[in-house]
This record gives sequence, C-alpha cells and structure tokens, in this order.
Amino acid sequence: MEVKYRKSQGLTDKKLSYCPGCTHGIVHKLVAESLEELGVLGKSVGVASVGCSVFSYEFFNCDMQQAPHGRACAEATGIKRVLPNNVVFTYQGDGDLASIGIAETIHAANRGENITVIFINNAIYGMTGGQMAPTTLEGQRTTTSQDGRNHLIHGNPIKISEIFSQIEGAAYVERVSVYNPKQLMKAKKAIKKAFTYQVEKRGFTLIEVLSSCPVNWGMTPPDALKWIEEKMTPVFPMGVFKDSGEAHE
Amino acid sequence: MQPIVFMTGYYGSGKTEIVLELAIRDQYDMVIDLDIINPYFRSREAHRALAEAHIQLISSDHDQPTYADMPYVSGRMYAPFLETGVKAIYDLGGNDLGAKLLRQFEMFDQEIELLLVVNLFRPETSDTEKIIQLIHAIEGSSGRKVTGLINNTNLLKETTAEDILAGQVVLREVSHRMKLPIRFTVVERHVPVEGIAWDGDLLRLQLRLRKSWY
Amino acid sequence: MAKVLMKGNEAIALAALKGGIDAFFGYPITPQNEIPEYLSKHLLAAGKVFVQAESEVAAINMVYGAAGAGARVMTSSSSPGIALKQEGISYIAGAELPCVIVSVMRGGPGLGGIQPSQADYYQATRGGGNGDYQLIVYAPETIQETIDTLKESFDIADYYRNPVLILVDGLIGQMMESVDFDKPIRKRFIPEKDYATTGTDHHPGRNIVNSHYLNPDELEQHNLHLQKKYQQIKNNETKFEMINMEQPDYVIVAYGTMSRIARSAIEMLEEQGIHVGMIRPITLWPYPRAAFDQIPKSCKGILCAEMSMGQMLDDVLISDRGRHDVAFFGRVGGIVPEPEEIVDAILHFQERVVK
Amino acid sequence: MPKGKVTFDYEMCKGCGLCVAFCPQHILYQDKVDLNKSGYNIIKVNDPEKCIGCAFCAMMCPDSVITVEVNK
Repeated sequence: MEVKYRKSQGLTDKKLSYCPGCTHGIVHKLVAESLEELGVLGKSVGVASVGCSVFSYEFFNCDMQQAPHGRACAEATGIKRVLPNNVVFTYQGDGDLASIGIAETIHAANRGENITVIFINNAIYGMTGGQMAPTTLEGQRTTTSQDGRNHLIHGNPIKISEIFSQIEGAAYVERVSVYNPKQLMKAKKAIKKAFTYQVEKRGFTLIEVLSSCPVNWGMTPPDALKWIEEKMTPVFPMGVFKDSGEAHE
Repeated sequence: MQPIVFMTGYYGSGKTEIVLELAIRDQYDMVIDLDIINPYFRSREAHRALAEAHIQLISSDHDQPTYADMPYVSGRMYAPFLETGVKAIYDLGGNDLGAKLLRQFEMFDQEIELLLVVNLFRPETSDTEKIIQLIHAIEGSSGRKVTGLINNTNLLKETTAEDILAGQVVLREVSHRMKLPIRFTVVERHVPVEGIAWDGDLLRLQLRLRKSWY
Repeated sequence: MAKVLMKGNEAIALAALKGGIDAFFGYPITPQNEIPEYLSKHLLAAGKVFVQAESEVAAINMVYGAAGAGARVMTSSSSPGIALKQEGISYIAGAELPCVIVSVMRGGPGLGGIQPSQADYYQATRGGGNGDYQLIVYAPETIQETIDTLKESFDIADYYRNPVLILVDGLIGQMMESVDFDKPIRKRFIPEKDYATTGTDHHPGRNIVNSHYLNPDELEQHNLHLQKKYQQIKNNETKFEMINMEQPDYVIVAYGTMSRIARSAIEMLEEQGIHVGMIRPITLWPYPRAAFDQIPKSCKGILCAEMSMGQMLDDVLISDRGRHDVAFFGRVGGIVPEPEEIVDAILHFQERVVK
Repeated sequence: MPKGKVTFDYEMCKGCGLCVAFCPQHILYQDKVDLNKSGYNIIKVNDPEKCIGCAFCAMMCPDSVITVEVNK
C-alpha cells in the first residue's frame, strides 16, 4: 500500500491549541502542505498574529515571528524587505486583519509587498470570548451584539476580498472556504497559487478563508460547516477577486 | 544687481543669515520668507531685528506665522513685483525643493537676481561638480536662471580666512564654467580679512538666529 | 572625510549609514524630517532598504520584523510619533531584538508644538509601552556626540540585543555644527545573530521571534533574565560627564541642549565668583546615580535644569538620596532658555528648592 | 482487499467528528467508551473493507490525526 495522505512536514509535532472541529487546523494544514510541496519550508518565515492563532508560531514547521495585534503585515514587510528571497507569510484572523490591522494590511498590499496573507474569517472573536468581529453577519448574536448585529448600531460586515481587489499592488485575491472536501481542495489550490506568485515575485497575495468557530457559534463542528455554507457564503461570496497574472518585475 | 533678489542654495548653506545681513546693511524695503521646507531658523524668527531696521517682513498670513508648520505663504509675497522701486529679498527654502516656489511668480516678467549661496563645507556642495548639479536642479525646479554666486564657505566658529579662500578657488571655477559672477563673499565678523582679495562684495556677517551658547 | 558642516538631522542620517544601517522604516513628523529624507536617497542608492510606512505604528513593527530577520535597523520620529511606537518598542524589547530609535523631541502634551523640548524624558526612560523593559537611552549634547553615539549604538544594540534610543531635541536636530564623521568608535565583540528568522535552511532548528509566554513561571524567568541583562548594562554602559567639580558651591544637573546652556551659565557665574559644577548624564537610562556620590562636600545644593516640568528631577532626587537641597528650573513649550535664566536660578537657589 | 486503509494517531484526536461527517462510505463512528489521554472519544472504523481511500476524512481532520494508504 502507498501513503495517500499523511500529516504535512510543514507542521510541527505540537498539538494544535484550537477547539475540536475548528477549521483553523484545516487551514494550517493547507498552508503547511503548500509550503512543503513547493519545497520552500526551509526559507519560509511566518508571522503569527494575535487571536486564537497566536500560537501558530509553535505549529508551522518553519521560522516564525509573533506580531502585535494587527501589525503582522508591517512586520512581514520588515522581514521581506531585508530577506527578499525568502517566503514570508502572515496568518491572521478577522479581528487582527480586518479591524485593528486594516491599515497595515491595506498599505502592505498597496506597496505590492511580495508577501502572502492568509486571512481567517470566522465572523467572530474567538479568543476573547465570542465578541462581535468586523465580519460578524447582520443579525448574528455575539457577546457584544447580544440582540444580533444591527448595521445601524454596529455597522456592516466588512468585505475584505472585495476591498483588496481594488488595490493596485495586490496580485492575487481569492475568497475560499473549507466547509467540505471539494471547497477544501479549491482552498488548497488558491493558497498554493498565492505562494507560487510570491516565489515568482508578483506582489501581494491574500487568501480569505471562510472558517468556523463551533464553540462560540454554539454548534457542533459539522453544523458549523453547514452554517458557513448557508449563512456566510451569501454575504461573503467565494471566488477570485483579483488575479493580475502578470509578472511583477 | 536687480532690486528683487531671491536667495537660494543647499539647505544649511546660510541663506537666511545672509538675507538678514544684506537686508539690514543695504536697507532693503522687504524681506519675504518663503521657506516652506523647514520650520526652524527662518528669517521670520528675526522679526524684531527687521522691524528695528524698518524692513517689512512678509511670511505667512497665518495668525501664528513664526512657528507654524505649514507651507501657507502670504499673498503679499507678490508686492515687490506689483509696485515699482521696491527693493526686496526673498528667502527661499533649501535645495531645488525650496526653489520650486519661484513657479508661483511665472506671471511676472521682471528681471530678478537668483543668487546661489554655497558653503564648501556642506558635503552636498563640496566640489565644482556638485555645485553645478545643484544649479541645474534649482534652475529646473524654479524655471529661472541662477544669476550669481555667494561664497559662504564656513565652519562656524572654527572658520579661517584660508577656508574662505579655498571656497573662492572652487567658486571661481564654477563661475568660469557657468559664466556666473561671484556677487558676494561672506565673512563672519570674528574672522580677520585684512589684505585679502575677495571676489565680489564683502559681506561681514553677524549671526542673528544662532545663540551665543551654541 | 575631513570636517564638514552638518545639520543635526542630516548628521544623524549619515551617522546611521556609517554605523552600518541595513534598513530604515519611518513616517514623517516635524522636526526630524531630514532624517528620512536623507536616508531615502542614500539607502536606496546603496541597495539597502528604506520604507516610508503608513504610520509610526507600522514603521516600528517593520523595524521589529527586519530586526528579527537579523538586519541593522533604525527608525526616527518625534514626540507624538514616538508615543505611537511604544507598542512595538515593548515587543522588540520583550523579544530581545536590537534596533536604534532616534527621538527628536518637540513640545507637548498632545499635538503640542514643533519647537525644541525635553518633555519626553519619562517617555524615553520609563517607557509608554507595557511591561518591565528598559531601553538604553543616550542624550548627546552636540551633533558630534550624536554622531559618535549613533555610530556605536548599532553595536551596543546588537551586543545586548536591546533597543537603543537616541534622545535629542529639535534644536540639535535642526542646528548646524562642524563635525567629523571618522572618529573611531569602541570595538565590541558582536555575537552571531543565531536568533534571526532567515529560514531553517540557514540554521539548525526553528527560530522564533516572540515575546509571548503564557506560563507565569516562564514569563517570570524571562523577566528575571531581562533584569540580569539590564543590570549588566547598568554596570557597563552608564555614562556621564563631570564638569567644573572642584569644590563647587552648587551643582547643576542637565542633559542635551540644556547642558550647553548651563555651560554658558557656569562661565557667567564664575565671573561673579560663584563656582558651579555640572553633572551631565549622557545615558539617561541607565541613570548615572554614582555621579552623585562624587559631589564634593563644598556643594550647598543641586539645581536640576530641564526643558520639561521636572521629569529628570525624579532621578536627581533618587540619586541624591536627600543629601542636598535640590532646586528645579524648567522651561517648556518650545522655549529654549537663555543662560542668564540659569544664572538667576542659582542666585535665587533657595526660592527654587523642591519641598 | 479494500481499496484504502485509514490509521489514526489517537492521542492527537479531539473527537470533533468531522471525519465521520464527511466519510462517503459512512464507515467511521465515534466510540462511546474509548477515550484518549486528553479525554476525547476517539474515532473508529466499523467496516474497514468498505474504505475507498478517498482521504476525505483525513483532509477534513483539523488535527492531522489520520493517515490514508491506498492500493494501486
């Protein structure tokens, strides 16, 4: 018999610090597998953010830096500018990227920083206890929108991929999900393509992954995946929002 | 010399101190501070000395013009072009960036003096080539020809007459190649000058913006 | 390179180049703009890194990333901008990365003004960032001293794996002085940057740049380790100058621009037959407490002079340990005092004694 | 001879059940009795012969618990 699927070399042996059924783990695998398959693990530098994925510096089997809340893209800029031939990526949640760190992220994109951003959108703040995220859906109950998000009070869910599609320096922006194996395979393709673009020095790449938070959503892991498909995808449609396809240099 | 003088040069070359000295010595009617580059050590800080010498100072219409950190200049900056017989010196900000303000005067066709202050001890104007490059840059950004040179070679308190003479040698070469007269040689009052043949008019300088303790 | 006439900010930028800077990240703010302007031209021309960030917050985090990747990195800013950088500075200190930060002080609080001030003494020595950390803080008084300090500070930062802050005010940043860039600096043994995240192809194991320790025991150990390092810095790097200290009637304590004004005041007082000495701290952290043990018995009192409202005064009181009357003189808001004002403060010393 | 074979790194399992939910052959189940050291109910295979080696279970597993082998 031959091995068809095994744990990626791009992950350490450390047990993930995510809740049972949280799709952070799935996206970690996709990133790790992409780096492993492209043969760039030994020159990769990841930037962990603040939020549930803060410990990702313990999980990705490459050099890592841990960034202040929202600053991952600034930190990645610093790394990439002095190590232009390394592969540099950030792994950020929706609070980190779409709220406190949106300036750093937009400007890194606008400068066309040759980095890859993995953006986990699960419509809620997981780590701090289920508060409203900038991506929380209208009507969604969180600990800081207890009667449901109301755009008149709380504003609207922010659409990162749509925004970044307008930015000159962004080479590739796609929104994917991992709610079933088919979507997962598309997500893997997108993430691998983003890293390929980086290796080819084409500029800024961002992959938004619609993810689950079964514990804070109050659902079983399989039900949480159904909720992504049924509730999130109408608000956050999947697809390629920008693909420059052109060489950057 | 035309009655309207614009003082330009590399930043830190001594433009402002020369503007103040020349305005007071030769009884100019107006000093117009157009330094939008740098909010420290501008001629507007010497408003008292200028007032005592009955020289009108024009800087900004802002109600806190002395220390304002914004490029807002006064519309009265055009006054010397609109009136006849006014002797005025414009203090531009440093480099070609400061000289770009001359573009605001394109509608006037009067002849002006555009004098380049040079200190050979400023590393960016330390030789003939660099000075000529600066002249080209200033002419490019201002749209006006430089009309004369000012030798302000100095190391502040440490300046010797030999230093100034060394500057004169280089400026003569610039003068020859660019066909520009050396209008002034600037010498701080503590430096002895007897028996030396200086190019142009000798301007004895008293520093007005620099305090005695530095 | 012989003597040249340089503006403070421009000299800071050139000294950084001489100190081996690899990358600069900054954001414009008066009165330090000549630093990034100069470096933008010369760093890119030398094939090195210059990025004008979208904010001071981003700039300091770019510094963090590049320092973690093993580069010699610098940023510069002024008072409100340094305030914004405190978050990143705390992380850099926590992750034990080297970098150089230049702070060209202006008046505050809030947006304040753009004229020179020393109102950021607390900001520099106490820090606005979270946690128990220290920066090595230098307060040079001339452009020449600023150059020499800056050239050496890259080595010091690397040696201790700690951020170094060069604290000057707008006057030093904007004034001109004749300077020499080729004064030799002290040679130090700089260890290999085996912590740098250059990719596992380039070193054994994984390198992680981090200031995150959830386990209280580990975090306490990390803090104790930092304190041990800070003690080492106190022992090795504390710098100060003693001026005119033979049997002084009074001793002035002043740093940076204020110490230059005090030098003139001391000469003027000497003419009146009043003999005044000066302790000039060169490092503000570590603060030169030992200097106060060397004050001769003749001294009737200490005058702390600042272009702030009594920030360094705390360190003077701590260092003097109640041995003398301590008086205070301060001007703020961008006012640079005249030497005569300090002369007057000495002549009316008793009225100024801090209760 | 089954087409595929799945093996579990039981100590890494958090019993989330995503593998069970996405197995097209419905051959996985969460054991009601057996726990791993972390206290999670582990996943077992009730009919290994039916495994087609699609690896959906392994792909959907967030914790890299499952290795899949196939006969060629």
